[in-house]
Amino acid sequence: MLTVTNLTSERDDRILFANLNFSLHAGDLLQIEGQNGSGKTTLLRILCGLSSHFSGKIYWQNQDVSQQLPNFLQALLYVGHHAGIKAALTAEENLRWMQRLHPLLNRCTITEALNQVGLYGYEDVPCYALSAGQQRRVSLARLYLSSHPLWILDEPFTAIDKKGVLEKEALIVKHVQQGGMCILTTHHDFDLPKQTIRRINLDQLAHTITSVDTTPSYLVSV
Amino acid sequence: MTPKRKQRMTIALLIVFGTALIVGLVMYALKQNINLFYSTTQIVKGEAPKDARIRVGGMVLKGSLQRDPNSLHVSFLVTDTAENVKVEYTGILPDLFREGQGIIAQGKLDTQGVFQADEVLAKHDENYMPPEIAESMKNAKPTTEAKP
Amino acid sequence: MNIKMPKWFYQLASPKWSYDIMGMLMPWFGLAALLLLVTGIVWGLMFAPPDYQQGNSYRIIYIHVPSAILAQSCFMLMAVAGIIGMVWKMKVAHIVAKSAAPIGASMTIIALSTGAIWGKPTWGAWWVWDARLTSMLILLFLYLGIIALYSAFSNKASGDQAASILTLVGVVNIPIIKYSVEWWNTLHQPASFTLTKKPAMPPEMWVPLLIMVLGYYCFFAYVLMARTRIELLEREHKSGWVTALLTDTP
Amino acid sequence: MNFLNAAIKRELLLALRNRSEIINPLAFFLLVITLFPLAVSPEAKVLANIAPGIIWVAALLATLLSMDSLFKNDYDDGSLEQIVVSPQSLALLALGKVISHWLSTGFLLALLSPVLAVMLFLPSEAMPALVGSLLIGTPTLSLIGAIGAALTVGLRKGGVLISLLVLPLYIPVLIFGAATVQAGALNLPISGHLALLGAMMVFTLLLAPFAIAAALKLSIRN
Repeated sequence: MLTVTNLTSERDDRILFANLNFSLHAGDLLQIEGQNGSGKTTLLRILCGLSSHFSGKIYWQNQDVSQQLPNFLQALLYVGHHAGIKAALTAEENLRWMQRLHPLLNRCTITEALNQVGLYGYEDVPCYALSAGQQRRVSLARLYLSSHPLWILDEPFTAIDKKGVLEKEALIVKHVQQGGMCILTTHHDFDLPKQTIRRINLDQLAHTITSVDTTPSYLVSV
Repeated sequence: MTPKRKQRMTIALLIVFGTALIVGLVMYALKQNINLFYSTTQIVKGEAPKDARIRVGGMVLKGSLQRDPNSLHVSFLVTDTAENVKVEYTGILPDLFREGQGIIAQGKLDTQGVFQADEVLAKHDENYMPPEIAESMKNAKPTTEAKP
Repeated sequence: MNIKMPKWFYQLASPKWSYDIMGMLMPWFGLAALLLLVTGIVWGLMFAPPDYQQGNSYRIIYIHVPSAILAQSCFMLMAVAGIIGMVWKMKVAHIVAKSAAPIGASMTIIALSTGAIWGKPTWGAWWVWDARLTSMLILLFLYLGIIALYSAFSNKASGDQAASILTLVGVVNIPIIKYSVEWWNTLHQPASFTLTKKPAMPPEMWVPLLIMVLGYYCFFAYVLMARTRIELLEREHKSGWVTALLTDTP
Repeated sequence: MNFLNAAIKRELLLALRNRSEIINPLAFFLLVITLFPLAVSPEAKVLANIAPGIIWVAALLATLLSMDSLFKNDYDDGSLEQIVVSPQSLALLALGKVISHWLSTGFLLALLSPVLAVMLFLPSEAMPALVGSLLIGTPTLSLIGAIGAALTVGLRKGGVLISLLVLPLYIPVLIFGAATVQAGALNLPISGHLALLGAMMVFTLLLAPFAIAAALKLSIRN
């Protein structure tokens, strides 16, 4: 479904990764690993069309993404570092706006989603009055609402307590088992069959690459 | 891809409609005299507002320049060859100011229909020529016009 | 948008090819500029007859008019380069636009200052808030804004695109600015040269002016290519052809 | 169009929750006008003469002042990213933001202007011209300003740069806006002036949303 060929990214004269190739099918989970500054976030942003610092091609359903951007964005749910949550609005107002933006946030009602993330009773509290963890939950309530086939999550478990992490992991596993795709940056181990989990370690990539011209294309093993 | 085509249609329609609106508004505006520039004929006819700072343009009529020997006060007639308007001004005139030359004066009309200028600018045109040619042309065509 | 262009157009997109082509053309433009400018300036300042009204002071026209023409042509060039860069993702076009901006700004400054020097004896004022002068001043501000925008982005490709957007917005606005200030106040004379009308000057006055304008264009092309080549080297410093170039030439 | 509506509503709601954004430009407008009688001359005749220009310059600067924050918050908290990764049109959202920005600045400035006109002894005949020119002229200012704001939103020191980019483009609006009020004060017809201001508004309304969207994408992908 999602295929990436010869993806190379260079930032401020430093090559983050080069000639990255992988493809992701329904029911696959892709974990991006690496140290801070290894380019994890950049890679996710490139995939979402949020960064132009790359060369190479990205295909969605065998078509170049740049040729059919609206189609691709229709299928994509992205949760980044910055959640896109307005502090002055309540949890419900925030999620209602998200639904406006993404028509596929339609799996359940907002109240149900807020219940799921443990924010029952906080619907009408402005987000600036919530703790960092609670704000993160508001943003992750989208996962419960979402029926997007492709999830791209950047460090989804930061600022969330242990119980919350377990719940989100279960949710991601369920999403993948139901035929969804998920790309995320985290070191957690997921309770999924081995063949459906792929890993890309950007540190290893960076070490094996000396120059763009000489390196043969690097294929990620299953 | 119907929604996409529909969106494109809407944008195209909006652009056509908007352009028509712009053209209409500009055409309407052009019909109004909005830069407060009046010819001497318009002023004589009384089309120019009193008490408003307006501009008058035209040629300085030959032989109409009168300088006050004790001050910088000058008066002259400005013409568009059909009608004349008297202009009064106190101050230093630009070098290019001379009889027969095109000028623009800014100021107000007083109750007697005399233009009280607070600024006189010599308008020099895009014609340049050597003095000999100008001389010969002047001899050939003795008019108020210095322009060949 | 996908419009098929002739082959040379795509070759232009290659930094190496354009670097080489410009290197070949540069000396010719430099020579032409030198010849034309020297001829024009000597002819215009020493041999052209004085004006019947303004005497010798009109001679500043030989500096003033070409720089004013160039200032505007340069902006148009930047807008066209911006469109090409945005539509066909051509890096070289952006680099040309970026290299042209400071030249255009300098030309505008020359036009404004020579205009002021000329204005004092003829109009009686160094500066008047007239249509032409004001719109040239605004053009200078636009140039400065574009140059500032280029340097504000640490990422050069982003700076290119941002400046292209601003250039296009500016170019759309220039007729409006001109129109608005024209209605607002007018003093400056109409254009000395138009394509449709015979020049309103005798040949012994306009021929040197024409030579000066052509000389300015050649000079502009020369400086533009020199600047573009340096910028190309800087941006491509890691690519093979620049390394080869630097190691080949002792 | 539904989306445009929702975007305007959301922005207005945000402005209402954060009232300083509404009050600051108005207070600035009032203060700048107050400076002139103190600095130039308290004489009624002098003030009446320069009032059209002063009020218009002050309105222009007040609009410019509020421009910096137009996209800044959305950029910082990730809201802009969410819009770019959504299938909704960025141009339409930008238009919505500009419309609500205008409602909370230019529109209110126009409503406030008669009070200032009285303070500056502007003849009462000029009131319709003043309010009318501000109502038709300030949307153009908001639209053009938004292009500058979008171009500089990702830059650390964008604030000063906006003025440099935007002020030259503001000049036609200023010329015709102030000329309308001057004509009104002299009891001359103002319909021609208003028609020109209207033409400029329609023109920017057609083109600016696309320029803003392109600039925003560029700033995000940088």
